[in-house]
This record gives sequence, structure tokens and C-alpha cells, in this order.
Amino acid sequence: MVTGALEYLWLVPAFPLLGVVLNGALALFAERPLLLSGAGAGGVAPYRRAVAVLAPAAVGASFAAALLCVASLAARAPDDRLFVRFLFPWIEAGSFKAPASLLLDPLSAVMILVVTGVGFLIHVYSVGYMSHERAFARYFTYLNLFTFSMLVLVLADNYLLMFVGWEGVGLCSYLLIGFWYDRRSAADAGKKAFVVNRVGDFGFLLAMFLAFWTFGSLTYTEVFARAGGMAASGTLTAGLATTITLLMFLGAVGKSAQIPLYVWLPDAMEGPTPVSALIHAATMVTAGVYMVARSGALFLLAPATMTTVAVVGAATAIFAATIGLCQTDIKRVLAYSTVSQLGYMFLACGVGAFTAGIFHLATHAFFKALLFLAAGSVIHALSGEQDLRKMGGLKGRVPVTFVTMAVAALAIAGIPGLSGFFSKDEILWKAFNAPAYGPVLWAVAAATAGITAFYMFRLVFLAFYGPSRMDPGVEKRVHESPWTMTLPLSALAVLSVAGGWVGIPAVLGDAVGVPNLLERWLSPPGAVGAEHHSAALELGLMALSIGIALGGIWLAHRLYRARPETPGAIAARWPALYDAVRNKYYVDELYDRALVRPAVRAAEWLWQMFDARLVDGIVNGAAVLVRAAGERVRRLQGGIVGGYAFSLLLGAVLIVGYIIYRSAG
Amino acid sequence: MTIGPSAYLLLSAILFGVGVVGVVTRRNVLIILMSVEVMLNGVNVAFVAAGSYLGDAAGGVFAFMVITVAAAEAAVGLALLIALFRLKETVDITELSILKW
Amino acid sequence: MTTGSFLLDRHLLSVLIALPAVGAAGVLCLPRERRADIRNASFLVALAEFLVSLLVVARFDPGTAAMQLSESVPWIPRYGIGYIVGVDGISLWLLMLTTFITPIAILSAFSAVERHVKEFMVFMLVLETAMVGVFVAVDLFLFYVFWELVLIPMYFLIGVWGGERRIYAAIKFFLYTFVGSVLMLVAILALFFHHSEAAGFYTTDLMKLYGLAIPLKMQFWLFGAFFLAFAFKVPMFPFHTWLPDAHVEAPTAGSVILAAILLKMGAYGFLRFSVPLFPAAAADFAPMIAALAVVGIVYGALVSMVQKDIKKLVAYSSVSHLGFVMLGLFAFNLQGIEGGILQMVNHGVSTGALFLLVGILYERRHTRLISDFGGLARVVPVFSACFMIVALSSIALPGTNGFVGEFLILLGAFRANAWLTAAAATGVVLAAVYMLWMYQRVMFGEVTHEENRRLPDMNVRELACMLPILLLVFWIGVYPQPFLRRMDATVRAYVARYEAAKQAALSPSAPGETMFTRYFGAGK
Amino acid sequence: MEAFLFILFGAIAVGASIMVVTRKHPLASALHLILAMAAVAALFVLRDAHFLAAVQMIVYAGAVVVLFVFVIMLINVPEDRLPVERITLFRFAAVIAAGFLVVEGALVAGRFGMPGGHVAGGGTLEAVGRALFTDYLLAFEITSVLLLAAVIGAITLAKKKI
Repeated sequence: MVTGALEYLWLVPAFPLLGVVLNGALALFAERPLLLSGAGAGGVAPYRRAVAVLAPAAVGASFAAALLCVASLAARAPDDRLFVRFLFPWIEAGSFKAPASLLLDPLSAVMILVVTGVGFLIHVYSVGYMSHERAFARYFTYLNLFTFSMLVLVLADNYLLMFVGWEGVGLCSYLLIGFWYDRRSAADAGKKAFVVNRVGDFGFLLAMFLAFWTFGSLTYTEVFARAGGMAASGTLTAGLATTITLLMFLGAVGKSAQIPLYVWLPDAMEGPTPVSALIHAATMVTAGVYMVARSGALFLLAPATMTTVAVVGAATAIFAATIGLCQTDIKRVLAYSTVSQLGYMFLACGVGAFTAGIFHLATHAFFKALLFLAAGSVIHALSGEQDLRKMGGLKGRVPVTFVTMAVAALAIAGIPGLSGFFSKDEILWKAFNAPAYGPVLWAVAAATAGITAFYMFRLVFLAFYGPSRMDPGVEKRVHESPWTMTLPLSALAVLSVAGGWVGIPAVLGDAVGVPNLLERWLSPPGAVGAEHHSAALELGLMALSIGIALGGIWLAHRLYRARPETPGAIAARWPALYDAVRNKYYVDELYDRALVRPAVRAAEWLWQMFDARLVDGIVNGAAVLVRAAGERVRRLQGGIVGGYAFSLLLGAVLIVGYIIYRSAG
Repeated sequence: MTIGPSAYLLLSAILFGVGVVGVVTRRNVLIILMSVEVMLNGVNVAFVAAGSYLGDAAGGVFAFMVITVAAAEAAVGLALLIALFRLKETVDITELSILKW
Repeated sequence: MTTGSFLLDRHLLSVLIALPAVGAAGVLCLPRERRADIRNASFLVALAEFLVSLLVVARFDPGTAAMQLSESVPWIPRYGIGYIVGVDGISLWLLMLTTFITPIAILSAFSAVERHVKEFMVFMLVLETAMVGVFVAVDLFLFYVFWELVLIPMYFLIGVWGGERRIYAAIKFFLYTFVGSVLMLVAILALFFHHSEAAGFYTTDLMKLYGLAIPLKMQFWLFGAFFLAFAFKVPMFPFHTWLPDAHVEAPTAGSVILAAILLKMGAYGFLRFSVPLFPAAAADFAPMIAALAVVGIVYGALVSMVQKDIKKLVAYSSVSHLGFVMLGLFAFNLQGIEGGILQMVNHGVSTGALFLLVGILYERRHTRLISDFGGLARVVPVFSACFMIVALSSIALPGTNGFVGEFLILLGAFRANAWLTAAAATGVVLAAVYMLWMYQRVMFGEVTHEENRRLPDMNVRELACMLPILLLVFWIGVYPQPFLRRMDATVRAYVARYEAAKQAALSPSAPGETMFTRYFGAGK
Repeated sequence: MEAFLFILFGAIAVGASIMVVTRKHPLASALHLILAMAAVAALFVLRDAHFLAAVQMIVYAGAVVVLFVFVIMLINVPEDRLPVERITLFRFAAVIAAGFLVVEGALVAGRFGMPGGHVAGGGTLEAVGRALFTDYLLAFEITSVLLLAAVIGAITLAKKKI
């Protein structure tokens, strides 16, 4: 029934693109005149209803198409699950060929389902959340464009086309972070995101150049096939492979906000909350993980890179988690949590557990999107208040939001049975078995898990429990969100719970008779179940990590429920440490002082000194010289006839003298 | 003692040189013009001497032409002088520098 | 067969050269007061030129590397000077760029130029003739004539219709380029006489000169002379300082033409003359030129970042972009050169559009200082959307034209010199910084100046200027194949010929010989 | 005999020329100029160029110098308003340079030896006349045009109101 669906794979990105065109047209022709005329958003203009239907429908249709395609792919034999659809030639120059063609394999199948699925829910949510927004159509144009770019990113069959999506999502991120461009901080954040991402792209670009001149192609299948062959024959040295993969990883670090390029992500919270959920939690920021997983065959050839990936991932995980401890802005807590969780995914990739990385990517997409959307719901209920210190006691006022958020918090904390538990535990276990620094990596990751549980429940307790600390004006207007928002919340809550069941680790799954579906789906045929260490060790570590997570929750309860005065006391006791954490370890300030300002100053200097003084100085100096010489020479031409006559005489003397000299000699 | 062409040519050079000194050093326009006549005379001596020693009439013809030119030059030069004198009330060539840029 | 179709069939390129000049003569006959007619007539002439030039693309055969649509008429036969014109894959798109941009530039000047409309339009049309001539000339002498002819109208465009310091800028522009031109003339003469000594007859036919084997030392000096001429024009760092002044002072249409086409003449000169004529010297100079190009990329980007005047910012960004072009051309491989040529077109389109947009702002507010704007996105949404697209094209976002060119350039250059390319790629990051920062300060935030609150958005004429450009931005970005395909054969043959000539010239030299011993060591 | 006359008239010519150049008042110069012309005319006679000697006297002494004197009288610059001549470094250099020119002329002159045998009659009336109206006819005619131009020029320039 569905076998023919693959031929229509192009529809998956095409639907959102259509949405871009239609919504863009509406934004241009229906919304712009309204906004320019200064009419308020009060009256519901008919075009808004059209947008509210069109935009989610485009992504929904895309999701449906994706489902059909994936089903069709699944119907194929496991070793035949690779579908490439050539659309049109894009850039061709000599031996270089980068076509626009789409590739669907198990990995991209997972990705498109996550992107379109979560994307659809967030589109629906946005209809409610942005209902008071004036630039409604513009928002959805950007959001559709983002979905399109993300789909191009994951469906590309070569690195260059992936780069198109890669930069495309970066652009949408820029546009959406700066959506409220009237606010200076929003515009700044957008620019920062784009520029920091570009630093990563710089690495990605160089990686592509090096890869092309090494392998003669940028198409995944060809690159991986040739890489394997070349490594076997020794023409691909470890150094070369390491360089290529490290440069790629630089790109991933930029996009996925890892140390040292994570600084843009917390600022990106200036954007509307659904944007944070979609772009800065569920999809775009995971593009780096996807890229590393996609290039797994290459990365495995470069052990040094793998170690780097793992170390960077682990370091980012714990570093960002500690910053998350003291943030007071609800979205910023979640942002640092995202950075931290992305670190987990890289840790997984770095230890060779790409499947675990992708697994966590998917579950994280569910629960982190849910967290953001729930936070958005809270913010919506509080008329835009984002400060945790001005919340409290919301449990009964926004029940659906509370329940869903609690589910998500439990999931991210790693409570057994929820999705986060399975994916995180998989990573921990794989990290423990890593070829290098296994136990150290495990310890760091486990500690991070504890911190994560702590700050997530700190958030939950501060927002939903205790006495209300809301402004009275705000408190009066607290209301549960409309169904367009709560419905996606509920759907994501279900996914946050159940999403992990596709990847139940073998040690548990075997007991209850559920296979690790995801691993089977993603792994090349025959690779499953190759390794089996001690089941007892695995179970023991699992129990330990559960204990750590529970400990984190208990600590949060103790500090923020039982004795709300303790955090202040702790802060007062170690002010330096507290300030450092609160100020995000001053990394932004460091970058500003060490990179941004010197660059601007150097540029000023170059311009003023080099251009204006040196080069123009030489040029104008030459002009002045000519003019001065002219002044001198001019005096000879001063109209004094005697002078002219004398020159004539002198000339005659010299010429005759020369003739005599010549004829004599 | 016979007089060869070189003697005439030497005389010619001396006359020319004296004329040149006048043209270059004097400030009185009238005297400059007369010095020019002296130079032309020196040239004429050379032409005539050369023509006569070589038995070629061309020397004479050239001297004739030079005299004609000298007459024309004197006429135009003096006319200019009068015009300038009317304008500036001077015959000092150093003050005639209106062509100066 | 009618005369018209005969001309179009047999003398298409000559028609292209002559049409604007004839049009200029026609415009000259119009009475001075009928300014609307003068404007319309000039625009129609330029538009007709563009439509005729489409025939060139239609007739162009992508399968061959040879000069196409050639015409050859002896001009001064005694010295072998001929009127020889033709197009190949290198000049085709530059020619098209010229005919594409000129009508847009003329259209943009409809309201901006109020004084001496007739003279302005005549100069624009004469300029077009000269530019078309530069790109189709296949005879050195003819090329030189057109090359110099370009200077004159441009000098007046800057000097008469420019800003406050227009005289300074015009003279600076003229002198800079003229110094180069004079050196080039000397080199052309040296080449000319060398050919007559070697081959026994005079000629300035480029195709014949290509076959000439030039001694290494002579190549060095001639390449140097040509290098200066073209480097001034490109402009390469550190010969670029005329550019910001010229751009800032020039009227909008002049800036557009200057950026879009005149700068390309320099890069085109390298491609058409310097490298094929002096392959060995080109090979030896290549690392130095590539290094200068990279310095230009980074330098231009850094200096752009701190500009306060939008137009100056765009001007410095041109230095950066042209650095990319040069880097690509001197990679001497297919990707680099095709990327370089495409990037020339891209830069013409994008930077031309940026100047148009700045001009639109200037017409409304009579200032170009970034600090005088802010929050425009709310006031003039269509304008800011156009600006955004063009800015993104300028910073080479995939999907826009800039990316295809820049990617191919860097890809090609990476093979020639990986480290330099890595340095050049930082320009990609810096481009995002200066463009977006400027965009943010102009478009985002609150409206900071009351007089900006009532700015009118783009009108129909301005949209008509921008739409073709936007179309091209996306076309080249999404489907560049029609453009690349027509370069392919020419560039392939070009690279092959370069390699062969380089081998032939350098093979007798001893191994381990450096550039300096080769050119300055004791000659045999 | 010829040598004596040559030296005599040559010395007069040079001496008178020096006087022309060095006199303060132009009238004195003009009178010395007549003397120099006459001496040169005598030298022409010495070289058998009688016609040219006559022309020299008639045209130069009779016309040109008279014209000079006329002009001197006409503008009549008072003695005290004549330009003051100073000896400057520049003038000194000019004299030196002129001296070099003379030396060079002497060097050139020294190269000419006596042609083989004295051929006379180069400057006679008949020879000059024949040459003028045959070989140099065009030049002669152009001379007349030159004179016409000079006449017109002189009149135009000297007119009070142009």
C-alpha cells in the first residue's frame, strides 16, 4: 500500500515551502498594510484565520507524508533501507557535483518524524500562543521556512545540501530570535546567534573542502564508502581523518551550542517561546548531533576526534548544568538545560554510541519541547512574566500545564519508565564502556544527571508550589491556556512518557520481552547485540544513576520546599562562587573583552591608520610632491623672458656640445 | 696669409655669441631686439662666407632670406613693443610677465 | 533578408556595442527641457540593449571553448590592428551583467538625477558602449581603446553628479586607474614589438598573441605592468583606497555601475590577458596575489565593520568580495575560476542592489549615516525585506547567488592553498558580522529619529529596479547550472592551456629555482 | 690685403656689436648697430657678395635701424626710467654659457679647411638672382607672404584701438 510513497518524498519539504509562499504572500499583501496603517491586533482579520489554518496544516501534511514515506521505507528489507531521490542538479563544476537530491534512510527517517511531528505540535501551539501578536503571518512564514530548512538539512544526500539547510535554519533562528526586533536585546541576540553559528560554519566549510579533495565527492554514500576503502589502504591517514572530522565537529559545536560556542543559545531565549521550543530545544540545535551521527563512519576513523567529542560533550553537560542552577529566568534555566542535554548527545556520539545519541535526541525533543511549551504556557498565563522569583503557587491555577510540566521534569530527571530515563541511561552505560576515560565520563555524566534533576525540580517547586510571589495585577489575570496550547502539551506529555519505549535497553527489554526497536532500526544489519558486558554491572550503574536523580529531586525539595531560606544562606556563604555561577562564569564578558572589542579596535585602527594615513598618505603624498615640484618648476616659467632665453642658450650649448663630442669621438 | 672659411665662421660665432649675451642679459626690450639683429648678422656672415667659398649661390639666397626675416621680425617686434608700452609704460622685460601662470 | 535581421545575425556584438552609442546620439538630439522623454528614451535604449543581448545567450554554444559570434575587420592593417570582437564562456556573463545592470541603473536615476539630465543619460549610454566593448574586444588595441573610454564618462558621472567631495573623488578615481592604464599601454607596446620581432609581422589580435612564447624575464615585467593596471581597477588590497571615496561621492547609478561592472573589468583583465599571455609569471605571482586577495578579504571585512556611512561600508565590502574573486581566479582550477566568474556576476548583482537600496534611503533622507536610522523595519517593511535578501546574498547564504560563487571559489582555492583558504573563510564569518550589524542598526530597534517615522516605502519604479535583481539572486542560488554550464568548456580549455603553457615555459628551468633567481639571477 | 681688411672689419663688427649689447641708452645701441651692419657689409664685399652688401646696408641700416630709432623716439623713455641693469649671478652665468657657445662655434669653425681652389662668385648678383628665381622660387614667394603677414601684424599691433 505504502511502497509507492517514497517517490513522493519531495513532498515532505515541499509542503512547508508551500506554507512559506502562501503565508509570505499573506504577510506581504494582507498583514503589511494593516500594520502600517497602525490598526490594532484587536479585530480578528480574516487573513489571520487563514494563516492559523495554513501554517500548521502545511507541517501536518508534511508529517503525514513523512509517516507514509517512513512506513514505506520500513516495508523494505533491512539492508535495503536507503532511498535516494534526485531532484535537479545544483552546483556542478568539473568533477565537483552537488545535486539537490533527497536521501531517506533510518537515521533521516527518525529525524523527519521528530521534526515534522514536534514541529506540527508547536505550530498548533503557536496559533494560541501568538494570538495577540500583530505580525502573525510573518511569524508563521518564518516558522514554516524553518521547518523547510530543517527538512532539507536532514533529508540531504550530500554535505553541501545539508549545509543549505544548516544555514537556512540558522537564518530562521536569526529571524525568529529577533522577531521582536524593536527590542534591542532581541536583535542583538539574533545577530549573536547567527555570527556564532557562522564561526561553526567556517569549520564545516573547511571540512567540506578537505573532504571533497580527499574523497572526490560530498555525497554521503560515496564519502563513507571511499573513506572506508582509503583507510583500509592507508591513503587516508589518521591525521587527515582527524582534521576533517574535527572541522566538522567545529560546525556541530556552533550549531549545537557546545563549549566554547554555546554562548548564543541562552540569549536566543529572546525569541517567542514556541520558537525556543522548536528551534532551540527540539530540532535545530540537534542538527550538530545529527551531523556527527550521520558522519559516524568518518568519525570512527578518527579516534582522537571521538575523544574530543566525548570530552567536549561531557564538559558542556556539567558546565551548563551548573549555570542552570542559579538562573532565575524560567526560559534561561531551560536553555542551559538544553545545552547540557546536547552535551549528553555529543558524549554519546563521542563514545561511538550514535544510536544512543539519536535516541536521546528524540526523547529530548519530546520532553524539552514540552518543558518549553509548558513554560510558555506559564508565561502566557502570567501575561509575559518570566522571572521564577515572581511565580509560585500556580499548581492549581494552571492544572494541565502543571501536570505536563511535571511529567517532562520527571522525564528529564531520568525517572524510570519515562523516556528520558532510557535514553540517558543508555548514554551513561555506553560512556562507562568508552575506550578512553570511560569511568570518568560516566561520573561526569552521572553528576550532571543529579544536577539536572535538582535544577528542574527547583524550577517546578519555584513555579508551581509555595506561596504566590506574583504581582497582584498579574495574579488577577492568571488563566489556563486555550486548547490550541494545552492539546500539544498533552500530546508531548504522552510522547515524553512513551517515547522511550522504542529504545528499551536489552538488559531490561529482554526481561519483559520488548526488543530495542530503535537500535534495530538505526543500526546496520547484523551489528545489533554484538557486545554484551556484565548485565549485573549495567543494572548496578542504572540503579546508581536512579539514586543520583532521586537525590537531586530530594535536594531540590529540601532547599526550595522544606527550607526556602537555605539557598539564600548558601549564596551568602560563598558569594564569589555564587556570583560566578549566576553570571554564567563571565564567559560572555570574556569573549567580549578578548575577541569582540579587540577586533573592533583593530578594525578602527586599520581603517584610520592604514587606509587613511598610509595608503592614502602615499597617494596624496605623491600628489603633494608633484604639486610641490610643479611650484618649483613653475618659477622657471615665471614669465621672465631672460629665463626662457637662458634655457634656450643652455640647451643650444649642450646640444652643440653633444654633437661636437659625438663627431669627435 | 690667406683667410679661410674658418676665420669667417669664427667671426660669425663671436657675433652670434655677443648677440646672445645681449638677448639673455639685458632688460631693455629694445636692446634685446637689437641683439637679435646682431645674432642674425652673425649668421649671415657664416652663410655668405660658406656660399662664397663653396661657389654656391644658396649661401647668398639664405642670407637674403634671413635679412627679409630680420626685417619682418623687427617690424612685428617693435609693433609689439609699442603695444606693450602703451599697456605697461615700461620697456623692462622683467615686468612683462603677464603670461605667467 | 532585411537589414535588421542581417545585423542581428551577422553583427550581433557590433550591434550591442553600437546600440547605446547610437541611442546616446539620439538622446543628445532631444530638447533639454523634455526630461521625462530623455529619461524614458534612455531607459528604452538600455532595455533594448538587454533584450538584444539575450540573443547572445540564445546563440551561445556551450560546447566549445572558442570565441563565438566573432567578427573581424581590419582596422589599421599596417600595424595588424583589427576590430575583432567575440564572446566566450568567460566574457558571456560579464557582458550579460553589463546589459542587465545598466537599464536598472538608469531607471534608478529617474528621480535621483535632477540636474543636467540629458548629459547624465548620454554619459550612461556611452559608458555602456564602452563597457560592452571591453568585454567583447578580442584585440588588445581595441580593448585598450574601450578600457580608456570607460574612464571618461565615469569621471564625469562622479565629478558632476557626485556628492560634496566629488572633485577629489573623481580625480582620485581617474588618476589611480590612469596610472595603471599607462603602465598597461607600455606593456601592450612591448608585447606588440616583441611579437613583430618573434613572428615577423605586427598584430594585436589576442588569439595570435596567445600563441607567443615570451621569455621569462619579459613575462615578469609585462605581467607586473598588467598586474598594476588591473589591480588598481579590481581593486586589490592595497590599491583600493580610491574605491570608498569614489563610491561615496558617486551618484547612486554611478556607484551601481562602478561596483557592478567597472570593478569586474580588472578581474576580467587578469583572466583574459595577464594569465594566458604570461602563464609562467602568473604561476609565480599566484601565491602573492592569492595572499593579497586574502588580506583584502579580511581587511575589507574588518574595515567595513567600523564604518559609519552605509555606502562606505558597502564599498569596503566590495574590497572583500573582490578578494574572493581574485582568490578564485588565481587558484587556476576549474572550480576556482568558474566560482570567480560567477562571483563577479553575483557581486555585480548583490552589491549593485545594495547601492540601489542605499540610494533609495539617501533620496528620502539625504543622509547615509547608520546612526541617522534605526527601526526602519517597522516603517518600510518591503524595503527592509529587500534589503535583508540582498544582504543575505552578500554574506553568501546558501540558496542565494553569493553562496554558489563563494563556495566554488573556496573549494578551488583550497586545493591551491589550504591555509590561505582557511584564512579567507574567516571572511565568511566577518561578512555576517558587518552586514548584520549594519542591518540591525538601520532596521531594527525602535524608530530613533522622528523624521524616519513617515518614510514612504519603495514605490513601483524602485520595485521594478529590485525585482529582477531578487529574481537573479534566487535563480543563481537555487539553479546555477545554466550559468555554470556555459562557462564550462571555456574554463576547461583555459585551465588546460594555462597548465600546458606554464609547463612549456618553466620546464627548462632548473629544479629548486625560485622566482627571484629565475627573474633576477644572472641571465644566460 | 684680404687678411688685413678681414681683421679690420671683423674687429669693427665685433666691437660695435659689443657696444650694441652694452650701451645703457637704446639710441646709442642703435647707432652702434649701424656701424656693425656696415662692417658686416664690408665683409660681404670682401667675399664678392656685392649685392648682399647692398641689401644689407639698404634693408638693415636704411630700414630696420631707422625703424628702431623711430620707435625709440616715439616711446621716448626718459633716462631715469630706463631699466636698471644689475650684474647678477644669472647674468654672469649667461655670459659664461654664451662663451661656451662661442668656443663650440670656434671648434666647429676650426674643422673647415680651405676648399680645393678659390671659387668665387657664390654671392654675386647674377648667381643669387638666378638661384632665387629658379631653385628657391617657392621660398622667395613665401618670403613675400611673410612680409605681408609682418606688415599686417605690425599695423594691427601698433594701432591704438584694436
